[in-house]
Amino acid sequence: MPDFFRRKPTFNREDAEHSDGPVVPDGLWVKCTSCKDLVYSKDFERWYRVCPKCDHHARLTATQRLNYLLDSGSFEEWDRGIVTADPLHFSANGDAYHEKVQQASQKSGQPESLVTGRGRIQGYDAVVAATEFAFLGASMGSAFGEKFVRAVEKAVELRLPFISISNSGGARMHESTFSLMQMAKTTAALSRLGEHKLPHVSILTDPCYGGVTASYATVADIIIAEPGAMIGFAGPRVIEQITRQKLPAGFQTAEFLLKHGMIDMVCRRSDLPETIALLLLHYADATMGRHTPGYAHASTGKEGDA
Amino acid sequence: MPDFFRRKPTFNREDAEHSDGPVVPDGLWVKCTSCKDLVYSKDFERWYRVCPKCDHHARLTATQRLNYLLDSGSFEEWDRGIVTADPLHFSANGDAYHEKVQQASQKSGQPESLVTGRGRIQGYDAVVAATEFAFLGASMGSAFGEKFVRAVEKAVELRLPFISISNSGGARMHESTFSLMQMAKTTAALSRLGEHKLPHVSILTDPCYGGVTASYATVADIIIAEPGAMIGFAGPRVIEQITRQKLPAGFQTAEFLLKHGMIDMVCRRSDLPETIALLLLHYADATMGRHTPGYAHASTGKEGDA
Amino acid sequence: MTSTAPAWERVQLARKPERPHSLAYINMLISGFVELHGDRRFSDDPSIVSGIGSFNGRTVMVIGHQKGTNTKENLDRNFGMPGPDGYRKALRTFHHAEKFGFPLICFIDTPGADPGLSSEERGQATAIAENLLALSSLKIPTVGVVIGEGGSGGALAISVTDRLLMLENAVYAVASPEACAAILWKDASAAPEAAEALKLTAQNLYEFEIIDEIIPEPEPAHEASDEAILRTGKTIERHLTEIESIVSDQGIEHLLELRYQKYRNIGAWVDQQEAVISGDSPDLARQNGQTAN
Amino acid sequence: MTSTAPAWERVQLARKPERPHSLAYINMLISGFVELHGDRRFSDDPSIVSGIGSFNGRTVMVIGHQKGTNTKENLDRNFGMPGPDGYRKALRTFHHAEKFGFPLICFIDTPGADPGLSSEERGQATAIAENLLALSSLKIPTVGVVIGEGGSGGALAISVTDRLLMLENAVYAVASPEACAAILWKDASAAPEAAEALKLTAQNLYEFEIIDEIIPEPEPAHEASDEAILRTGKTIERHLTEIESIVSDQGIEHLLELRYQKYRNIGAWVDQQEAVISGDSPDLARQNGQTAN
Ligand SMILES: [Zn+2]
Ligand SMILES: [Zn+2]
Repeated sequence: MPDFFRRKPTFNREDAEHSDGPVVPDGLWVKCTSCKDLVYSKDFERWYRVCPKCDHHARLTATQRLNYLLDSGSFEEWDRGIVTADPLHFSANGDAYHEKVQQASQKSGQPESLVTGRGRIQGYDAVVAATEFAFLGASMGSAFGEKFVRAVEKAVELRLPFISISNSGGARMHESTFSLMQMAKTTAALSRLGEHKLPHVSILTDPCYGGVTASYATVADIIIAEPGAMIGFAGPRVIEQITRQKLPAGFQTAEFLLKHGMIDMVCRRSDLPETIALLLLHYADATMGRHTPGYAHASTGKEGDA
Repeated sequence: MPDFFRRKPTFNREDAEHSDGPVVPDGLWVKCTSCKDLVYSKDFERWYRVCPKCDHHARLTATQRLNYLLDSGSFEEWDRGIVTADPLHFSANGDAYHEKVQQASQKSGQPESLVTGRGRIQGYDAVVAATEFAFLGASMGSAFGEKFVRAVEKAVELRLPFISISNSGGARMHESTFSLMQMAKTTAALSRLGEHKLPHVSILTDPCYGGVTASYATVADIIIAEPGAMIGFAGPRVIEQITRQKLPAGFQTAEFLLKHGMIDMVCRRSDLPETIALLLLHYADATMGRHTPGYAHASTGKEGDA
Repeated sequence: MTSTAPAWERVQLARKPERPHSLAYINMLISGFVELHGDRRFSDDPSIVSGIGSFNGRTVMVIGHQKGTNTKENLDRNFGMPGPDGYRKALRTFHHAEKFGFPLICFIDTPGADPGLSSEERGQATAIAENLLALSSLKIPTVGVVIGEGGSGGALAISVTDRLLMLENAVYAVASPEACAAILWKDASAAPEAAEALKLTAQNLYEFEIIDEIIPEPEPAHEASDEAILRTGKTIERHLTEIESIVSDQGIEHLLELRYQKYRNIGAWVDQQEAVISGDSPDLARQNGQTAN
Repeated sequence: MTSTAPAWERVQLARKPERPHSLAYINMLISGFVELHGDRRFSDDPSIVSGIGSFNGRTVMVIGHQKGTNTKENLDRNFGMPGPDGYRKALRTFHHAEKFGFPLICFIDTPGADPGLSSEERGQATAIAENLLALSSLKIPTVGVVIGEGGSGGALAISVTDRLLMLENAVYAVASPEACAAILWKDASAAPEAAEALKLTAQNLYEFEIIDEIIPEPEPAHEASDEAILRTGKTIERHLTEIESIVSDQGIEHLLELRYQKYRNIGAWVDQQEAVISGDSPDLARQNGQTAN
């Protein structure tokens, strides 16, 4: 085996405390939301917010996600200025959508529920899109869709692979059919990506439902899920309510989806960068337009500027 | 609705008595193999060898099949001289394959288990291939494969739709891997047919198993089965023997396959010519290379000589 | 029925069991229709009908959600809510139509995709997503008509077409008013208000440029079924002829580019950094006609 | 092992549980292998492994039947007998490889396709047939290697490749000797005679020009696993390089034409009407080298 398949990960954790996750100053303890055990915060961080006792993968913010996944300092964010325009002037029960957006923005520190840009994963250039669950449950509205499509189109322009990291409650009801149509819009963009022989690697994290699962997130060359992530079309409560069916244990977990053939693999968070980098190495043959032998070629793919 | 969708079928029964089926002189009775009732032989013939009491569709010989399906006098047979060459010099337990072939030929009146040629179905020209079950269970050997592929290639050359009517016990063991490879050979030919936008309509009749079901017969644009026909990959006895599973009632019937999404429709024998003719009318848009409006165009498709 | 009828009234009309469903349209508009069954994988889903036939002289393939007109039929048809097998039957039809160059006509009429356990097991989300992908690059003319309820992703999975038409009393939204009310009003009985807020009428969606034409219902389709269907047929014909002209004049790749731009341009957003109304063209700016906060 | 060993002995060798199975080949020959799972329809079938990796510096996709080396593994892997989900996983891999232009390598090692009730329900025959169709027109170089048992349609479904190689002690036939004996000898214990009659050895199939090369086993693969695997790797490389040259010199369409002719020409028949040895070319006549009765 060539050595470089075993290159050590070089994660960047320096920006982790800028995230809006549970802030855990050095030396304190945090409580795992799954096993309820107390975990030493430094361990929690060292293990990428995965509980060392029960392996629970806690949710990450978009910022945390990109910090863990991308090489230090490699991320260049795009289209941060794109925000929703409230096309329906939506208001429910006195709650105006535009106010909810403002609150979500303040709470999450993000102007929208998707962060897009370009970065490097273990040396491999890629376009990345990561959802921000703290922003209205990472629901897919117009701004989400527009940012997503621009990122895909930019990947085509730059001939770079496309990596999406998703969790989401689904559609953004406040934008109604505008939101629904983002499913078509994001998927159509990926169709173009594929025509250019550029791969889409989709990473599904907890929880991933509705319009996102039923569009771009499952239209991928490789689908990877984090352990225990809940993934589906309809949520378990909706299913139970409507059908009165008793749902089996483990229903809609990543492991359930693997068994039912819907995803390529379940991958622990700590193994993600290395796994993605390995895939990008393999796809470099296609990305770089070369189908002939030669690792030398493939390794220049890391620059991604063909 | 245009009138000609309702043109009356004009079946040709004149050659029926040349078949090797149960010969039933005028005025006699035959016993239905399914409901055991006695049926007046003229009725049996009038109903295309379908029992008027229980709707059992009795097996037909290739000749009977073509006589019922094709317009009178329209059939032109091809490649009748192609017969197996016994590539393995196969003999089992003292029974030489070449002797079995001779017996089968005498018994069935056919030199091989597939009859191919060109004919008209309610005025629509088509290439047809029909299996002869009385010839070694219509197993697929080298001669079968060669005749099938020649017919498909001829359909491409003549720009005609391709209709196959199959029943089969599966592979012809006496030709071993030669037989197996006919699955690849026949399917590859159909791939070419499709590239030329010519349709393959596959008609599955009782019983249809093994290599035939797992190759050309299910590689079709439209799959039609006769009522009650038994269709599958492994035979019920094999399944019960190997897996010790109890098979449900109706397992592997045409109706079972319809429910499980494997075929487009179950069609009574008497409705087959009209159904196929209607499909051929629809496909004439593609067959004739015209995707623009105009019944006038489509109806010239009946000549099939574009 | 005036164009100012409240949204909730439209929802009620769109759901009327007597309203013509897909097979009524097919039977009247498609000559020599042959229904084709099955997904070649698991089952034949009766909540989706699909087949081949002749529409005004040209061969087309047709797909439609199929609701029942009574309880028994609705149980048989799963209330027009397809499972993954239904979407895969549709997918097979897409590719069949593309192989032979037949235009595709889709009738949309569903409360949504089936939300059951077994649908999840067999990949409901994946099935819908694969259809969206396939439709976006299908090299044939495609026309969709929302004839009744356009419910969420379950409707979208057969509606991403070159032209999307809508009957006057049809509705199309991301969620049912009841579901929306339950979530955002915490009270399902607020459905009428939710219906209004969701802007789900044909008039709304035409103004948003999400649909291409409204097919008028001088009388509601459940009271004047034949007229509604024939009117729909004429409207489909006009759009199909236009699309066919585009293909013959400018090639199928141009049609695919137009289809891409059609969905690419749906959305209402602003670019705060540029501090201008967003959009790539004056047309688009109108569509995304919102000012920055 | 001499090339004249009786067929039945080969069958026993081909089935040895200690004989290297697909994953052994993959682990030794494919760098950075990433296994990919699932058919995106129903399940992940463990009797087929599939994935992406690097073979001598080029990215390839690999599919193999996977048998176990002990009873527990064999139960987990269903004895290497795929159901429709396994063949659909392979189909997905075919298309994945084609999309990106990666060559495809298939390791064949199965007693046959799974003969169970649920496999029939989900369309075992259809799944195999669709794979044959896909392989016949896949626009990438494809190489198959029969490493152990090549059992019937279940083996064929991943073996219709540009080059079909076979290990010296592998076997490939239309049915297992036991099944053949039970049917034609009416006695399963006649399997050794059936094995002989089926002409299922690599030597037989090379003479019939059904396979392209025999990979020698100076010692049986179960006793010299690494050597057999490395030798196999070298043989695959040589054929793959040849195919890649064909593609770069004459284009992928030429490769597809060669593949078509390869399978088109398999068969032993005579045309009695022409009363000559059949075949379209002198080459073919040699292949179909039988005289008319
Ligand atoms: Zn824990
Ligand atoms: Zn009867």
